[in-house]
Amino acid sequence: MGKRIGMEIALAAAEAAALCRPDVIAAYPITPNTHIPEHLSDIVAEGRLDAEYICVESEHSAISACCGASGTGARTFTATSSQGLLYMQEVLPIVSAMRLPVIMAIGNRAVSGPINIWNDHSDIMYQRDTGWVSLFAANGQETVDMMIQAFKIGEHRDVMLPVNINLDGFQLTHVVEPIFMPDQEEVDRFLPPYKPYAQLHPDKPMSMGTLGLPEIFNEAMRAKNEAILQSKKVVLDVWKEWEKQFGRKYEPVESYKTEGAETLLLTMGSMGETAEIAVDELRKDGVPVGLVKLKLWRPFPFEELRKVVKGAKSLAVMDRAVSFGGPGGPVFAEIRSALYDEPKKPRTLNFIIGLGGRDMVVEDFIKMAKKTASTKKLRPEDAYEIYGARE
Amino acid sequence: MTAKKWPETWQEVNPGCMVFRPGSASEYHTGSWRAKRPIWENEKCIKCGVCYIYCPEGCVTEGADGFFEANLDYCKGCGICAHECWPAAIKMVNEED
Amino acid sequence: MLEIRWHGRGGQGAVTSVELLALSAIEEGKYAQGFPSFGPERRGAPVTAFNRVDDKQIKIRSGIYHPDVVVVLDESLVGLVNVAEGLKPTGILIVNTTKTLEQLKKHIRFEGRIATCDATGIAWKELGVPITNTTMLGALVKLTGAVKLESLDSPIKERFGRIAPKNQAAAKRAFEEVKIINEGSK
Amino acid sequence: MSTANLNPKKLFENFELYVPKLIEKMEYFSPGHRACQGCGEALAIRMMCKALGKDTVIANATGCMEVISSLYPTTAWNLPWIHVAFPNSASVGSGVSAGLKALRRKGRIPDRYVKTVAIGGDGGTVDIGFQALSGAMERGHDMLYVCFDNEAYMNTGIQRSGATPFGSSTTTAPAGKASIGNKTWKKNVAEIMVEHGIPYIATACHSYPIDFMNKVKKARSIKGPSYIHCLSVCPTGWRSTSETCIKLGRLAVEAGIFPLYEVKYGKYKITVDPPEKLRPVTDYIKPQGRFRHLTPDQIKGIQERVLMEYNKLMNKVNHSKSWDELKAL
Repeated sequence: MGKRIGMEIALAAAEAAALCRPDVIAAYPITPNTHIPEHLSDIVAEGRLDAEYICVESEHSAISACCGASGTGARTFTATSSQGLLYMQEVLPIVSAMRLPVIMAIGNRAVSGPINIWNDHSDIMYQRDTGWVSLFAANGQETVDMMIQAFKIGEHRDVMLPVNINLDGFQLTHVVEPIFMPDQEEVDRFLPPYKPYAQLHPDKPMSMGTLGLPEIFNEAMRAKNEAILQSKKVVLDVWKEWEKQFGRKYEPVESYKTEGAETLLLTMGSMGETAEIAVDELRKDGVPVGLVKLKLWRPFPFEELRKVVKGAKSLAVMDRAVSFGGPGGPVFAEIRSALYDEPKKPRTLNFIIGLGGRDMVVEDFIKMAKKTASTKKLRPEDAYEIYGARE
Repeated sequence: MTAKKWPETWQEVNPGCMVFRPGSASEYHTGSWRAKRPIWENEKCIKCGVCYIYCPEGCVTEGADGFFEANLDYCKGCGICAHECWPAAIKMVNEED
Repeated sequence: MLEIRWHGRGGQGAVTSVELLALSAIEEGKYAQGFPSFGPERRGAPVTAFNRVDDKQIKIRSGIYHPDVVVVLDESLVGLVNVAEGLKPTGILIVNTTKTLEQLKKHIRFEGRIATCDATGIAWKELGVPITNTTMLGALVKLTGAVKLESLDSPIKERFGRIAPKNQAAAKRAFEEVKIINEGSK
Repeated sequence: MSTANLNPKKLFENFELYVPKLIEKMEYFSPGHRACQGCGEALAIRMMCKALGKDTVIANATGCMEVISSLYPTTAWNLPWIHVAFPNSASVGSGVSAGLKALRRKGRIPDRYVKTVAIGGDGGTVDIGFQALSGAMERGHDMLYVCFDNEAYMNTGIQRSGATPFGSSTTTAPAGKASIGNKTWKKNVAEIMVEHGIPYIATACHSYPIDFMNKVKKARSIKGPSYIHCLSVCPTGWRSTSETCIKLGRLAVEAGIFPLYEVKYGKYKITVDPPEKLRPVTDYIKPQGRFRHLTPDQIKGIQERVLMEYNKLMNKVNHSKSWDELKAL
């Protein structure tokens, strides 16, 4: 049986990754994810995990080494943040196009410049369209659970895609908190050994990463898109199975006190829990407010989202990144697109919050909820704001 | 097995565009690139095999009699074999001839 | 919910303190958070670290601005940073020092409860080094009841191995020796 | 078959031996690939594969060889092959090597040795892939890296790279009234690899097949990192005729421009003896359009530099000691 422990979430993430018995780990240090690979190297050094640990010279090489290792049929893991993730970017769409289920933890951090090591979601948002399955954890428990789920999702024969698990830098990575850590036997029961679709081995020579001429490129991209669309079913199945075995429920779109809510807040990542407190307080005062938490970012859960926000009058989307010169934050753009064709839909506002580690307290969420509830008419130019930016 | 030149539908594209038919490039014949082709004069040939080893296509093969010939399905007519043939047993001739 | 802010200098082990306290509370079946201030400070710089301890699940993930407890690991910080900033009037300030209330009052504008403990002296005697983080844990535990004193034992053992008994002894002495020098107005 | 004990000089100067009798018949790099007529790089790849044999995995950088060999849904490769991107064949190779090692240890693949070989062109090696190469070699993976150096970015249309020789006209360092063409001297990555302290480094050229293949075999037998820098003539980019591909490689060696040597455990050794008196560089420069614009004075400058570099190498050949010898000093 697993047990309740106190542990820094980054270390717990590493423990969870190790429970999945990866064969090859390649990572490069960058704040704030560093404790994850650091602790994995400890686990390997202690002999608790039989894996090749490659101290690569860059993130680009980390993800490249994972590609090569995954190509041989090894279960592979890496972790990074911010600039490191951007340095990987060249390779990220290739990993998914090659259908290699590399698993990556991302300790989310702002993107330079100015250089800033603190938390927001701009790093992952630059990777939105790379074809990775993308999960967002709200706390330490979800981080651990998602790490293990990710291997099962990514390696599923109907998916064969890389998966990233997003945990907020510092806000999650550096916090010690209670976590139920499954034990090896439980994880082994949940996650079978990796059976690769193809392996680089002379017994059955094959080529990976071939050249796609225009004659097949549309078809190849369609195939990749179908794969990630289809992955949603697997995500849901894996989450159901998880709930059955571990008793913790996961949904692509989680709702908190949404029943009868006229105003909804929507968050991704660790700020959801602070927002819950705001909802509690507003509800105490009789304000009909609810909260929607997005756990699955790619594939985007359009259907589930529409269902959850349907009855609300207004919806405030909390983004943690800016799409410069664009329609607001990237999550906001997605939500609006999801609702565009709906005959009955809430009015949507966008607050871009907590950039580069700017703290958000309960009162901030209350303020935003009240503003959302009281905004009756919205001029297009007021649709989004960078919340709390001093004028 | 000769496959279709292209997969017709997206469903036919292998996951990751992986290719499970090693050496299948040989389905494509590069012989059409050639303007000149090599001719062996076996009387001059000393069977050393320099033509074989220096062929970038790997299309020069040794026959049962120990003499060499180029597989014209693939020979691009680069002329290396003729140029390197020490006893000058290979000549490049125009395709039309 | 109990919210605690620790003041130390980079390298003095404030982060270890918050970890040990969180682990002790979690081991008791409570809920807890321990986290550093996420600044770019390096060894020697004044740093802060934080704890939350509660019987219920802790959801809040923002920083701590109005702590119930402030622990100061290094008395030289007292005149340097406003250690009582945001401290609730009903809260308590625990300082590692041999100074008197009057001496402290020169720098601290806080009317509530103030306690002191000669953690440096204890650490010298028990550990042979002036590292006061585990020592001050004992003082904190005594004054707040955040966890039981013996709950510190196993996290300290896990963390310090061979030298754990010395750290446990230091915590125990601080637990016994810490004294309230100002009762405050309440 | 084994060519390990053959003397390449004898083989190709006297034709005492009959090559095809000795060389692996299997074509691991199949015909039908789309390389240019007379491509020295494709030829070198073909030779390398023959020397490596079946139990090999190739990690290929983006470049000519990847493009001409892997048009989906076909592949020219009869070996397991992976291509990911341009700058990372060395790091992809690191991963392949680590993956094979882990899976073999855990009994998930057959228990036999499989060599990982990463390959790239000069751009993918000396420029954009240099960091990945340095990292992979320094980390000591069991991996051979072979750079097929045709001295410019030929895949994208003959742009200058760090391996482009001085005075060569390229599309981004063109010769003109105010320019000699490329104004920098070739970056010597083989020597940089020597300073990585790896057990085996060699230079090679497809014009000396036995020498090249022997070096590949030696590198294959070393369980650790090794590096081969193979000069590969590109008739398209060098603006030379396709049939002179082999000859140009030979001239580069005979003029001392590209000496063939190896550094095994620190000890330098010339593997193909140059002529008693080096050929003048003009013999090499003349047949190539990329040098057509050079004046006699400029060629004289090149000649001086070539001799200096050659002497620098010979100095190492004459005075270097192996690691074992150095330990015993």
